Amino acid sequence: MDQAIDQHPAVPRLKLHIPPHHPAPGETPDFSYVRRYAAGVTERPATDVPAHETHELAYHLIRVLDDDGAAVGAWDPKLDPETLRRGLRTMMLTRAYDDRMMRAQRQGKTSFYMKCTGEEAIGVAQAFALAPDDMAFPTYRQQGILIARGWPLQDMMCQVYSNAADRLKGRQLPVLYSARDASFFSLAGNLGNQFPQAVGWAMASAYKGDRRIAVSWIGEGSTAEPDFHHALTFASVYRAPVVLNIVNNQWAISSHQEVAGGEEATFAARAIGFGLACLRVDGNDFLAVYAATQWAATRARANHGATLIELFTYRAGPHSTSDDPNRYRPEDEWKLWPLGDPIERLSRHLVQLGEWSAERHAQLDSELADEVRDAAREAERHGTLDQGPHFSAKTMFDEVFKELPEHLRRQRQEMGV
Amino acid sequence: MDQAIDQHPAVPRLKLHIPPHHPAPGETPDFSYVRRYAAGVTERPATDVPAHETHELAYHLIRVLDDDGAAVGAWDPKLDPETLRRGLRTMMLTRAYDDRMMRAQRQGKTSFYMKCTGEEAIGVAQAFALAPDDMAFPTYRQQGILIARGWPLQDMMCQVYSNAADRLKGRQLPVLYSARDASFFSLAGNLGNQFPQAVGWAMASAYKGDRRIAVSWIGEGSTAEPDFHHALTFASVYRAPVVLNIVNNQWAISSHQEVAGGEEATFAARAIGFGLACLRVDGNDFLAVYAATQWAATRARANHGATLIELFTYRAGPHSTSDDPNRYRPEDEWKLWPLGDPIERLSRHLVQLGEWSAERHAQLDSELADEVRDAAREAERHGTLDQGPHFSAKTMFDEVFKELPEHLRRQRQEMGV
Amino acid sequence: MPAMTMVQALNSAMDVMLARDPDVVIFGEDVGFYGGVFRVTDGLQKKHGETRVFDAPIAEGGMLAVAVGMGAYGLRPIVEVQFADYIYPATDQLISAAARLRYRSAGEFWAPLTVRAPCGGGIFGGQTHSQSVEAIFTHVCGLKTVIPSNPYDAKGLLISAIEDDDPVVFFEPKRLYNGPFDGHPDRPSVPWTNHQRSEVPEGHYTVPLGQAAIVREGAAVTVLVYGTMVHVALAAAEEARIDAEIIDLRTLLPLDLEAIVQSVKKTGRCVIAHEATRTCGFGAELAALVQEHCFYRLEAPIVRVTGWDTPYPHALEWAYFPGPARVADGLRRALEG
Amino acid sequence: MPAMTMVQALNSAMDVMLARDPDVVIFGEDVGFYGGVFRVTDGLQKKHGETRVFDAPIAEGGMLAVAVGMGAYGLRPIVEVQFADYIYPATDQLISAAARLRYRSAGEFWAPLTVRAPCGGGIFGGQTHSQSVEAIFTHVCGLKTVIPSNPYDAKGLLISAIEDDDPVVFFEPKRLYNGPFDGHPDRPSVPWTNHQRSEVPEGHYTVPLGQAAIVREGAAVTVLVYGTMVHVALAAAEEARIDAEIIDLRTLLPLDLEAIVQSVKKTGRCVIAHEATRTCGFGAELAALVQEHCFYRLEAPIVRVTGWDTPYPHALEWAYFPGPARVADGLRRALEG
Ligand SMILES: Cc1ncc(C[n+]2csc(CCOP(=O)(O)OP(=O)(O)O)c2C)c(N)n1
Ligand SMILES: Cc1ncc(C[n+]2csc(CCOP(=O)(O)OP(=O)(O)O)c2C)c(N)n1
Ligand SMILES: [Mg+2]
Ligand SMILES: [Mg+2]
Repeated sequence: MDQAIDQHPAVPRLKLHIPPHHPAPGETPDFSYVRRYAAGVTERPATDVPAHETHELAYHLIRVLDDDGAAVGAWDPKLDPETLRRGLRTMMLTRAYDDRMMRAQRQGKTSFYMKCTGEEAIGVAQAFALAPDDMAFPTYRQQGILIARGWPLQDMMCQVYSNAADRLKGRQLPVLYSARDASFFSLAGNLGNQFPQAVGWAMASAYKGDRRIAVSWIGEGSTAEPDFHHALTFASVYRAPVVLNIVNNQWAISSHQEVAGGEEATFAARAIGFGLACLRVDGNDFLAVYAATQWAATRARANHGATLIELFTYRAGPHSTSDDPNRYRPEDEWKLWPLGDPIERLSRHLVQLGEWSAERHAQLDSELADEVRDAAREAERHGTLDQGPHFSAKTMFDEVFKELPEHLRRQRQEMGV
Repeated sequence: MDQAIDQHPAVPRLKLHIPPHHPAPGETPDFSYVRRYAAGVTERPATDVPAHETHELAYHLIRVLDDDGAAVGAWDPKLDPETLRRGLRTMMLTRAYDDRMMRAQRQGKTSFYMKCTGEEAIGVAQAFALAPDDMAFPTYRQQGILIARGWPLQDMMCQVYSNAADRLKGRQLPVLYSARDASFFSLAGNLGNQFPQAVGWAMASAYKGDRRIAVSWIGEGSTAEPDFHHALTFASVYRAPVVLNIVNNQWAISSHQEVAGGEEATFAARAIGFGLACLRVDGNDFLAVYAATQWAATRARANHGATLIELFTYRAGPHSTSDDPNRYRPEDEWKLWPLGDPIERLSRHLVQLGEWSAERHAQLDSELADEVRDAAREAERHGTLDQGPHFSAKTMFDEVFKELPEHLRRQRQEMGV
Repeated sequence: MPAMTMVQALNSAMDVMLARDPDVVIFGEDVGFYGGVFRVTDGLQKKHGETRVFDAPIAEGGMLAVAVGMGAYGLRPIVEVQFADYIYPATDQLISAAARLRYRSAGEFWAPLTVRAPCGGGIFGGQTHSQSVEAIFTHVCGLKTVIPSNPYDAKGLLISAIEDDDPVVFFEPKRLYNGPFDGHPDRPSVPWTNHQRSEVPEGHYTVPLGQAAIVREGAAVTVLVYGTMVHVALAAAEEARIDAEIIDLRTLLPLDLEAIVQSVKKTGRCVIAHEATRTCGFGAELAALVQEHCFYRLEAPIVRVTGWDTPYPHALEWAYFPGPARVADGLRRALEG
Repeated sequence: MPAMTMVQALNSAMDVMLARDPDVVIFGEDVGFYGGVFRVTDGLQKKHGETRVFDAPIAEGGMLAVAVGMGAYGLRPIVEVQFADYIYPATDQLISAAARLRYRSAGEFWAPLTVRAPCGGGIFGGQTHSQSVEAIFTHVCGLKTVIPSNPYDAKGLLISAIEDDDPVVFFEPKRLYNGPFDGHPDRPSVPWTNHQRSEVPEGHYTVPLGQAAIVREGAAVTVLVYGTMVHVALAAAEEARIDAEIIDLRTLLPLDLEAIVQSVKKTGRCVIAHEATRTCGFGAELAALVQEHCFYRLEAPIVRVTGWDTPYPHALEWAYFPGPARVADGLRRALEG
C-alpha cells in the first residue's frame, strides 16, 4: 500500500469494543452464554495421552452428576458412600465456617472476611483427590482444602481474629492463612503470585526425585496477570509436575469474566498454546471435580507434565466483606445459576443412592453449626481483632529477616518496647 | 488419597525435564523438527471468519514460493513484477546496510550493531503490505520497515554512530531507532514493551474512529515476557485493530526456541486461548509474508480484531556484535536452513517469471553497496562514536521532562556546562 | 462552594477533564460500571460512556503498557491501580517505557498518562493494602510524583497531573478519602465537611505541580510532610504545644526545595515524617537535601519519623503507624538535639 | 593463590557451592550451555549437569517466581538477571513474595534465593545496559543488597549470599568484571592480575554480609562508596592528593553503620559517591544516617557525587559517569565547606 490510510474515505472507521456489563442490578440474569452439556457425555482420555488429545476438552464441560443426582459417564470416580458423605460433610462444614466468620466480621470482631460459598466442591473435592502432602498454592477462596485436610477450625479462626493465638502473629489480613503442616502455602494478597511459585516448587520436587506434586489455584480474573503466563510457560518448558486450576466463578469483584477475556475463548483453552493438557469442569459437581483432579494428578505424577483445569462455577457471595454485589449484579443471579449448588447436588446424589436423607442432612447442618460455634468460642478466648489481646508490638520486627539486623534492633528500641 | 505420597515406594519418582541444547557446535545441524509443508497447500480463509476457523493454521506453515521459485496456491498475493523488484531491491538494500554497519562496528566506529540477515522478508514484505501510516511497534530486527518506507539510510547511520546529526542526540544504543514521520515507534531496549503498547495505540485509534491500525513484532524468545501476555489479553478483550507478529528465528541469543516453549507447541498457537485469529508463515517467503500481513491488516481494519502471526525464520547472523554464535551452534546451520534465503528465493521467482536475471542481480548488488557506502560517507561527515563529534553534554538534561525542572537545572550547572 | 470529600473531589476532577478533553480516558480494575472499590470513579461511565471509562483486566502492567501506547497516539489516559501495593507488576512499563519515552526518542514520543493509586494504611488492610511506595518512583527520572492531603488540593493537583505532558504517579492517601485523620484511631472519625480545604469549586481549576504549602506557620522547627501525615503533624504540634512550621509538600517530584530551605533556614531544625518504611524512603532524600542546603543553619540533627522497616502488620497497624505521639517525640528530639 | 578476574571469582563461588550443596541450582537467560553473556557461569552446566545449571525463558518475573517456589521447597536457587536494567519485570515477585514470605508466614516459609545482576555503566551499553538500581531494593524490607568491588570480595560475598537464608540481591559492577577501573576511560584498561584483591582461594570461604572495608585510611574526609566507585574514589584521592579515608560498603543492607560513623566522627567530613541517579539514591540514605549519627562532629555539608538524574546516555556516557575529576571536586567541596 502506498498512500496514507487515515484520510481514506472508502475505508470504514475503526471502533473500540468494550465488553458489555450485563446483566446489571434489576435486570434479569442471563446465562445464555453458559453451555451446559449433559452429564456423562464427555469422554475421558487416558492420563498419558499427548496433551493435544485433551485440547478439545477446553470447549466441553466435564459433568458427572445429572439433574436427578445420578452419577453417569466415563468420569465417574466411583467413590464409596462413606467418602461421599465425608465430602458432603466437609463442604457443609466449610459453608458453616464461612457463615460464622462472615457474621463475626459483621459483629466487628475482625476487619475483613471472604467466603467461598457456592465453590466448596473446588477446595474440598480436590483435597480428597490429592495426596495430603501434595503442596497446595491456593487463593483466598480455597479454605476448603484446609478443612478437608483436617486442619483445626480454631486455628483458622485465630488467624481471622488476628488474636494472641494467631500463628501468623496478627500480621496477615484475615483469611490469608499459612499452614506448612497441611502442605498449604502462605497466601499472598498479590493476585497470581502463587501460580508460578507452584511450578517452581514442582520443578524442585522433580529435581529432587520426590513424589509430591504441586497444585495451584487462580481466579479467572487473575489470569490476566503476568504470573499466569509465567506459570504456563515454565510448566511447559520444564514439564513440571503441577496441576494448575483456574477457578472461573464468573466474577472478579465487579468485573464479569468477559473483562478477563472470557468473551472470546474459554480459560481452559489458554493451555493449548503451551502444549499443556487441559480440562474444563463443572465446578459445582463434586464428582467431576474429584475425577478431573485425580486425572491431572495421576498424569503429573507419571511425569507427563502439567494440566490446566478450568473449574466453572459461580461466586455466590460478595467478593468480600468490603463490597456489595447488589451494586453490580442482579440479586438473584446465584439462584438461577444453571449448575446449581455443589452441596445440594452431592446431597441429592447420596439420597438417590439411598445413603442419605433430608433428615440426616438437616441434623448434620445443626451439628456442624454447633461444632463451628464451639470452635469460635474457643478461638475467641484467645481474643479478637477489636478486643485483643494481640501479639505484642515487639514481635513486629521479628522474621523480617531470619535474624534481627542492627537497624531493626535500633528501630525496636526507638519504639520503646 | 489419605496417606502421604512422598515415601510411597510404588509411586515412581518425578524427574525434571530440561530442553536439550541441540545441536551444539561441531554437531550436525538437525532441522527434523521443522515441518516444511509444500507451498500452496494451505487454504486461505476469508478475512472475516470467526477466529476459531483460523486456529488450525497455527499448525500449518503458509508458503507461496515453491522450490522452483513458482508462486502457487490461494495465498499468492499476485504482485506485479515492478513491486516484486522493489521488494527484492529493498531486502538487498537492507542486507547491504547491515553488512556495512556491522563492518563499521568492527572498525570501532560504533559500540554495537544488530543485523537482520536472513529475516529481511519480514520487515520489508510487511511494510509493503501495510499502509505507510499504519503504526509500527517493532523490535531491533525490523530495520527493513524503515528502509521499505524510504527512510534515509544516512539518518539511520547517524543514529548508529551516535554522532552530531543523530536525531536521538546520541542517547540510544545503536539500532534503537525512532522515526515518528515513518510511523515507526521508538525502539525499547526492554524486550516486549512494544507489544502491548501497540495494542494500546490500536485501542486509541479505534476509540478515535481512525483508520490506521497498529502492527507490532516480538521475538519468539521474548514471548515469555509478561508484555506478550498483556498484548494478547487486551487485544482479545477490546478487539483491538492490531497485527501481532512473533518472529520465530529459532534463537534468542544462545537459547533455542524450545527454551521459550517451542518444544510443546507452535508460537502461533498462543492465539487460540485468547480467541484471536492466527497464521503461521514461512518467514523467508516474501509472498507468503506479504499475503499473511495483508490478510491480518484487512481483518483488523474491518473491526474483526487482532491476528497473531508466527513468522518462521532463522537468525543467520550473530545475535549482535557482542556474541559469537559459534560458541553455541554449528557454524553451517544457516546454510542448511530448510526454508532458504528470502532474497535468493524472491530473486529466483523473478527470474522464473522472466523478470530478472543473475546479471541484473549482481549489478544491483554492487549498485546498492555503492549507495550504502555513499550514505555512510555522508553520515560519517557528522561524526562517529569513537571520533565524535557528539551532541554537547548540556543536551543530556533535555527531554527527561518536557520542561527542564529546577533540580536538573542545578545538576546541569554542577556539571559546569 | 460545595463541601466535598476527597473521593468526591477526585471524582469531580476526572468528571471535569472528561467533559473538557475528548482525549481523556479512564480505565482500571472495577472503575467502570461499579465506579471503583473506593467509589472514586462512581457515575463517570454512566455519564461519559463506556469507551471513556471502562473496566480493565487484572493486569497492572498491561494497563500501563496500553496507557503508554494510547499516550503515544495522543490520548491522556488515567489508569487506576486499585492499591499502591499492586503497582509492582507495572514497574517495568512505568520505569522503562513511560518515564523514558520522551528522552529516548528525543521528544518524538511521550506518554502523558496519570496513574492513580490509593496508598497508606489506617484501614486494617494488612501488609498488601497499606503500603506507601512513593520512594521507588521518586528515584526514577522522568516521573512526577504527587500526594495530596485534602479535597481542594486533590482536585487541583489531579487536574494538573492529567493536563501535564509527562507521566505522573498520583498517590491518594486512602485514610483521607472520607475525612481528615489526625492519627488518633481511638477518636471518632470526622467528616471533611468542617475542614476548610473541603470547599471545592465545581469547575476546572489547578493546583500547580511542584509547589508546597505551608499549612502551619511556626518558628521553632520545620516539619516536612505529605498526605495523611500532614494532619498527624498538625495534631502533634498542637498536642505538644510546639511552634512548628508544617510544610505540606504536595508534590514530591518536582520538589519545592525553595520553600523547604527557606523554612529550615528560619527555624534551624527539621523533622521529616512519612508512613513509608524508613530506609531509602523519601525522607532520606529530604534529609540529604536539607543538610546540603541548610547545613550552617541547622542546630540539631534532622529527625525522621517514619513507618518501621517491616511490612505493615494487620493487628499491630497502630504500633506501626507514625502517629501524633511519635511525631511529637520527634519534634522534641529536634528541639532538644 | 591464583589471580582471578571478578568473572572467574564469581564463577568459582558458584562452582564451589554447586559442589558442596546439592540444593543449589542456577538458572537464567543463556546461563546454561553458553555460560552467560558475560561468561560468569561458563563451564558450570558441563561440570554439574543440565538440571543444576540451565537456561530459562526470557521472563525475569517468572524466574523469580520459580525461585521462590524452589526456595519454599528447600532449594537455594541462584537466578541470573542478564542486566540489572531488566530486573523490573521481577519486582513484584522480589518485593511481594521473596522479601515478604518469611514475615507473612511467621517463619513457616522463606526464600533463600540469590539474584545476580550486572549493574553500572562504562561499556557504552546505553540507557538499558548501564543502570544502577540498588536503591529500589534497599528500600524494600526483607531484602539484602550486596555490591562487590573486587574478585576476592565478589567470591566471598557471593558464597555468603548463597548460604544466607534470606533473599539477597547481588549486583555485579560489569565494568569491573575483567579489570579494576579507576574512571579514566582514556587510559589503557588494566587486568585484575596485578591487583592484590585478585588473589582468590580456590575453595570455600566467605566475606560476611554487613561488613564494610576501609580500603584507604585517611584523616581529612570520609568517602562512602561501593562497586566501581571504590576504584574511582581511590584514583580521585590520589590525584587530588587528599588524605581521604575510603570505605567500601560492600553490603548496602544490612549496612555497616558503625564503620561509617566511626570514620566520619574521626574526619568530620563526608563524601558519598555512586553511579545511580541522585534523587532517592542510596546516597540519600547514607547522608541521612551520617547527619543523624555524626551531626555534632560534621564540619561541612555531606557531599553527594552521583550519576545525574537522567537516563544513562550512550554517546555521553563519560559526561554522565561520576569520574575521578567529579569525585575530587566533591572532596574539595567537603574540605572547603
Ligand atoms: C496484583 C493485584 N491486583 C489487584 C488486586 C485487588 N483484587 C483483589 S481480589 C480481586 C479480584 C480477583 O478476581 P478473581 O481472580 O476472579 O478471583 P475471585 O475473587 O473471583 O476468586 C482484585 C482485583 C490484588 N489483590 N492484587
Ligand atoms: C526484559 C529484557 N530481558 C533481557 C534482555 C536481554 N536480551 C536482549 S536480546 C535477548 C534475546 C531476545 O531473543 P528473541 O526475543 O528471540 O529476539 P531475537 O533477538 O531472536 O530477534 C535478550 C535475552 C532484554 N533486552 N530485555
Ligand atoms: Mg473470579
Ligand atoms: Mg529469536
